[in-house]
Amino acid sequence: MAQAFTKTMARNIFYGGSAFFFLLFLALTFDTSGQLPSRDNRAALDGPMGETIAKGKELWEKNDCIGCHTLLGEGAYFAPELGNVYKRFGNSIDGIKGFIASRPKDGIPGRRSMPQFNFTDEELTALAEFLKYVSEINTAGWPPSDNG
Amino acid sequence: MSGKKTTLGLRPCTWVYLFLMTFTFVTFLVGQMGLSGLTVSLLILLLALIKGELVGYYFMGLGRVKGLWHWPVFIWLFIPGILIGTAFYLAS
Amino acid sequence: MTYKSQSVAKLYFIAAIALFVAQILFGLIMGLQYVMGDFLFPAIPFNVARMVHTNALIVWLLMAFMGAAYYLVPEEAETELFAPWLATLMFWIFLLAAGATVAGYLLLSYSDLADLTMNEMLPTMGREFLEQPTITKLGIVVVALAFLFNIGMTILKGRKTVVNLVLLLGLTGLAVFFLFSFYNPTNVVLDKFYWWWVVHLWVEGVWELILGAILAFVLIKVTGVDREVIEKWLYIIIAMTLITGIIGTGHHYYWIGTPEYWQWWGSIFSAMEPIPFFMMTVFAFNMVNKRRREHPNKAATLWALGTAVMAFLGAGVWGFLHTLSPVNYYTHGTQITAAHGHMAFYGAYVMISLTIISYAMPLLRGRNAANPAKSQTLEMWSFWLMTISIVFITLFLTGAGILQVYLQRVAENPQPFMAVQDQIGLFYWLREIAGLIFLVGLVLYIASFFVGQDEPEPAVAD
Amino acid sequence: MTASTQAIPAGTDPRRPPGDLAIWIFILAELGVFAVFFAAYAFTRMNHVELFNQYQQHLDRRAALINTLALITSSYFVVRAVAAIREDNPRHCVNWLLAAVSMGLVFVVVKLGEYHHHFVVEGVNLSTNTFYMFYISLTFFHFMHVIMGMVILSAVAVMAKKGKYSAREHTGVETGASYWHMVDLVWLILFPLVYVMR
Repeated sequence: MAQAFTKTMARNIFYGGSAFFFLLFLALTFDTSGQLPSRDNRAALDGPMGETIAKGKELWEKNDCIGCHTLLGEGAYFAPELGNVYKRFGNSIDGIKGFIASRPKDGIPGRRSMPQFNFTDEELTALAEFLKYVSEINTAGWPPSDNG
Repeated sequence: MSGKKTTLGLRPCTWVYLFLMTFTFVTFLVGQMGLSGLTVSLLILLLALIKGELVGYYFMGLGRVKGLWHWPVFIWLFIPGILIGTAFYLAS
Repeated sequence: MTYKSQSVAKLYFIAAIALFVAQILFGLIMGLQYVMGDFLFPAIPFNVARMVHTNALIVWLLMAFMGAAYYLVPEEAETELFAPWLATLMFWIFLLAAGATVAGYLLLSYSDLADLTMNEMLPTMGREFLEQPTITKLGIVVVALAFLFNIGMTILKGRKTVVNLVLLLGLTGLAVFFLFSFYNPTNVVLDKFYWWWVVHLWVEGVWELILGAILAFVLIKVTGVDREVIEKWLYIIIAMTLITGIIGTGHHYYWIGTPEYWQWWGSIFSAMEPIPFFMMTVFAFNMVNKRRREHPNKAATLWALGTAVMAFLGAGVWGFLHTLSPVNYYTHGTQITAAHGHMAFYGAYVMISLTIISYAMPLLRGRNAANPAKSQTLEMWSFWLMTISIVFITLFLTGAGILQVYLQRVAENPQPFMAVQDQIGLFYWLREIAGLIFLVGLVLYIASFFVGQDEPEPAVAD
Repeated sequence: MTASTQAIPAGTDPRRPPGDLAIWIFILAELGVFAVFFAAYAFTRMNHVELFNQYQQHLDRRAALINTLALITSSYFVVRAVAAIREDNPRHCVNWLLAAVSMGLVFVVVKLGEYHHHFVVEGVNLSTNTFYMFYISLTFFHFMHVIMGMVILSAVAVMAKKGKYSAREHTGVETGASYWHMVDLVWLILFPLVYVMR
C-alpha cells in the first residue's frame, strides 16, 4: 500500500529544498554584489582618504570597539551607536578626535566610561575618518533618530 | 479508456482544462483592452480564484479528499484573495 | 556506553561545563557593569568581559557538540571511533588554545594581543563573536578538520544512520561557514555581509542540524519510539529550518548598506523561521507521549522537552517579535536584540548540550542508565532555576529594550543613549538578580554530579 | 466524480491528499510564502498606484499569456499522467510526463526571453523601483520553482520508465504531480495580479 509519509520523501525535500534555497540565496547575493557600489560608499575607500580609512578600520578592530559600541546596529549595546556618530557630532572630525582623546584614564566614578587609548593624532584622524566613511553608507534611513 | 465517466466524450479533467484556458484568454483580453478600475480588477481576481480552486479541486485531486486536507488550497486562495481584494479596494 | 572509545566524550563535556561556569561569571560581571559603570574598570573593561562571556559560550557549545558527536557517532555507527587518540589530542589542543586565548583577553590589552599574535598579517580580530586572534581561528580550523575526519571515517566504516548523516552535515557546514571569518575587507558593508555567513548561517542554519540530530538521538534512546518515525521528522524539521533560515539571513541585511529588497525577502522568510521550531516542539512532545519505555533518566527527558519548548520561545517567538523590517527599524541594535539572544542561545544550544550531557554522563561514568534519584532531583531543580531565570532575564531585557526604543528613537524628543541607559537601570538590576539565580541553578547543576553517588540507580523499566 | 475515482487503489485513506504527506508540508510552506508575497505586493501597490500602473505597462502580457497556457496545459498533462498510471499504463504515464516537462520548457524559454528584455535591454534590476522589485522577486522565485518542478517530473518520468510505478503503487507520481500543480496554482494568481490587475 502507498505509504502516507515516507522518510525517503522527507529526505528528498531536505536535500532539494536546501539546495534550492541556497541557490536562491546565491542569486540574491550576486544581485547584491552588483548593487553595493551605489550604496556602500566605496568611493571614499578609493578616494584620497582611502588609506586613512583603512588604517581607521584596523584601529577600530584592534581595540575591539565593537565590544561596547554598535556599528550600524551590530555589536554590544553598552555604549552608543557609532554608525552615525559623525552626524551626531555635527559632521566634525575634530569633535570625534577630541572626545576620544579626552577620556579619563581611571574612568568616571560610578559611571560607564570609555577607556583612554593614548592614540596619536594620526590615529585619531584615521578613526574619525573611518567613522565618517561609515556614516555615509546608505543604510535605508536607519537609525530612526540621530541619537542612534 | 473504457468505462470512464465522460461528458460529451470528454473526461472531467479535460473540461476543467478547457475552462481554465478560456478564463485565461478572458483575463488576457481584459488586459489587452486596457480595462482598469476596481470592478474589473475584482472580477479578474475572482476569475483567478475560481481557476485556482479548479486546479486544487480537480487537478490536485483535493475534491475527493475528506476532512482537513480538503481545504488547504481553498483557504490559501481565500485569505490572499481577501487581502488582495481589500488592498485594491483601498487603493481605488 | 557500548563502545570504549565513546569515553573521550567525557573530557569534552567536563571542559564544556567548566567554560559554561566562566561564561556565567563574566556575564554577571557585565550585568553589574551595566548598572555600576566603573565596576572593575579599567582592570576588566566591559568589552573584555563580553569577549569572555560570548567566546566562552561559543567554545563550550563547540566542545559540547564535539563531545556529543564522539559519544553518539560510534553508538549510531555501531563501531569504535576511528582514532580515539586523535580525539584526545584535539581536545587538549582545543582546550589549550581556548585557555590561552582567554588568558590573552584578560592579561593583555586587546591591541597588545593583536600585536603579539601578528594580527596585521591576516587581520580577522575585533569583529563581534570573532574576536579570537587569527592564530586561534586557524587552530579552530585544524581542530575542526581533524574532528570531521575522525567522525567522518567512523561513519564511513560503520552503520549509516540519519542521525549520523545529519550531524555530520551540520558539523561540516559549521566548519565550512567558519572559513568566512577569514574574509575581512576594509569595506564595512562587505565585511558585515559575509560576517553574517558565519554568524547567521551557524546559529540559524547548520547548528540547527546539529541540534536536531542530537535531539533525535536522545529521543530515540529515552522514548524507544521507532527510529523510522523520528528520522523522518528530523528530516522534515531540518528541511524547514534551511528553507526558511537561509533566505532568512536577509533579516540582517536591512540597515547595513545592502539593497532594500532584503527588507522584503528577509521579513517574509524569517517570519517563517518559527515554523521548524514549532514543529520541533510538537515532535518532541509527541514522541515522549508515544514512548514505548519508561527510561529511568527523567532528567534527560526533561532537558529534551525543555529544549524543544525554549528553543521555540527564544528563537521562534522572540525572534519573530523583531524580525519584520518595520519593527526592526526601531528595535535594531537595542536590548531587544540582547533579550532574544539570551533566550535563543540558552533555549536552543545550551539546553541541547545539557540534554546530551545529562543523557550521556551517567553512562560515561559507568552507570547502567541513569543517575540516582537524589542526583536527578537536584539536576531537575537546576533545570527549573536556570530556565526560569533565563525567562526573567529575557523579560527584563525586553522591558529595558521597549523603554530604550521609545525614549531613544520614538519619543517626540529622542534622548541620547546614555541618558536613556540611566532611566532603564531598574531593569538591569532586575536582570542581574535573575542572573544570580541562574548562577545558583548552575551551582546546583554541578552539585548534581557529586551527590548521591553511592545510592543505587533507579530501576530500568524497559 | 472524476474519471480517476474508480482507479484509486484499495487501502488509500480518503482523508489523505494524493502523494506523500511530506510534500504537502513543503507545499503548504511554499504557498504560505507566496501568499505573503502576494499580499505584500497588493498592499505596497496601495501607496504606489501610479508607479505600479505605469510599469505594469512595460511587461509583456503576450508572453505571460503563452506561459499561463503552457503551465495549464502542462498541469493537464500531469493529470493525464496520473490517470494513466492509475490505469496501470506506465508507458502512457511517461509520455504524458515528458509532454508536461516540455511545456515547462516552453515556459522557461519564454520567461528567459522576457528577462532578457527587462534585464539586458531595459537594464532593470531589483533596485530599479518597487514595482520591479516585486515583479522580479515574484516571477524569479516562481521561475526557480518551475525548474525545480521540471527536475522532479523528469525524475518521476525516469522512475516510471524503469517500471517503478503501477496502479497499486504510484505515490511518487502523485507526489511529483502535486508539486507541479502547486507551481501552476501560484502562477494562476500571479499572472492576473502582476500583469493584468490595475
